[in-house]
Amino acid sequence: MIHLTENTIEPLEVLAAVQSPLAGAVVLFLGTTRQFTDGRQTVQLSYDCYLGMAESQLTELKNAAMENWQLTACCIVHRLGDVGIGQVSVAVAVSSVHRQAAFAAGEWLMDQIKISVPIWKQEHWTDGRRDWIHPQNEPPPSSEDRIHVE
Amino acid sequence: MIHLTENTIEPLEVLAAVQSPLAGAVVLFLGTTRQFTDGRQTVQLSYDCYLGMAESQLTELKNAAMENWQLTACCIVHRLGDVGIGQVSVAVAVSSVHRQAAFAAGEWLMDQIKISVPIWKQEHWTDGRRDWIHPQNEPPPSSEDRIHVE
Amino acid sequence: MKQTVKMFAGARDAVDCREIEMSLPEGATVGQLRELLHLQYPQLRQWPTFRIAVDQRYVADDFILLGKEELAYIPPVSGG
Amino acid sequence: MKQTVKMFAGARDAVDCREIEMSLPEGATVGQLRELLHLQYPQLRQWPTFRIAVDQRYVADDFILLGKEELAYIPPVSGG
Repeated sequence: MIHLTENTIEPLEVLAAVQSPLAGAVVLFLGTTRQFTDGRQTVQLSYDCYLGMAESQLTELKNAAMENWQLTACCIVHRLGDVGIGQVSVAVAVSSVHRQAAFAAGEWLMDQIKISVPIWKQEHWTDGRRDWIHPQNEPPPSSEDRIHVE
Repeated sequence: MIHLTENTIEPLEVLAAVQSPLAGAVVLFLGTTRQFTDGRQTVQLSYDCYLGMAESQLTELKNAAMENWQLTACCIVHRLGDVGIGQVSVAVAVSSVHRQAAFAAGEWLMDQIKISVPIWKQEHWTDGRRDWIHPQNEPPPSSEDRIHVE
Repeated sequence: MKQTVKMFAGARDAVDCREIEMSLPEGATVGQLRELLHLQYPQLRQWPTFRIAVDQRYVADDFILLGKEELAYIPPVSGG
Repeated sequence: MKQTVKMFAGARDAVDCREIEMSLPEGATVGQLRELLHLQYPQLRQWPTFRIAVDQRYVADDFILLGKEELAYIPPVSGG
């Protein structure tokens, strides 16, 4: 299941989507809104999203993980709009026969979500400023993505 | 929090024990009772335990993980007694500032639990037979643990 | 040919618009679109690693545009 | 000296007892206890990788027993 929502993410529902008597292992990852980043204090986050593409990218990632790790089930839910401190912004749950596959798939999915899914986070700082977060420290996925303008 | 219990494990309580506005990542692992193992069908599991030692071993593992990965919080709950198909037998939850630490600590804790914590599982098969599971395929933790009797 | 390009997050703020309209030569490639975007909107140069999505997929710079595609400017993402 | 050894899981079934009593020479090591266990209970040899816990901790074979420790026979574990 892939779901993008402006509502609170319920961990029990995400778990229920992957639990199965065929699985021996469930890994649930929750990304939660941190109060402090490099000493600065956050009031809340807002998420922007390219909706159709984000859904299709998440579905591709899910299918790739299901096949690569022979998962029993996989569920990804991402929050959109405003998210308060301590709230869940993303939930990834996977189930599998053995635990190694569940851990590996869960971690890979989170890595990929942060590289390729068109969702953006805006920090609302306590001083009233807002910053869209566009990480520059990671290399682009391929050399074609670089452009040189004089 | 370390807890050994004959009651149903509630994932929301385990999550609540580690969630914090200081954490950006929560990883929850659930071990669940599988219906099939190598083609044989399980009715339920029973767990035996060396209670005091299991608690102190789990506490040591928790403290080691907290320190090694600078976790925000860590909670381990293991079920004892009879556990039906699809039910949770073990829950490990960790929270941390960044996700890499949470995934690494969660996986390490599960590996260590399966190596060193004195808890044993008995499979109840559909044919009425019961087998205590004592894995032999893993090497002993040190050479002192081997004994040669003529 | 004229094509609109969807803008998101910081890039939307930078151009102050949800979509921008670009005039492209017939048979333009995505690489040409990238160069034109940075020429016409220098404020977008702050994201040298941006990507272009064509019909909701990332494509290579040699992808040739026909004029009816859904285009989007994808600055570095920060979901999760 | 006499010491009891707690038994668990399959090992408990194998000796049909929650604890067994062992007679050990004064100053016996854990290594000697291990050998005596396998001599007196050949059915325990099916777990060559068993461990001995002394006061709820795993110890090395050269650990010297004083006679008042809590001892347990730990066959390979299978929690989780």
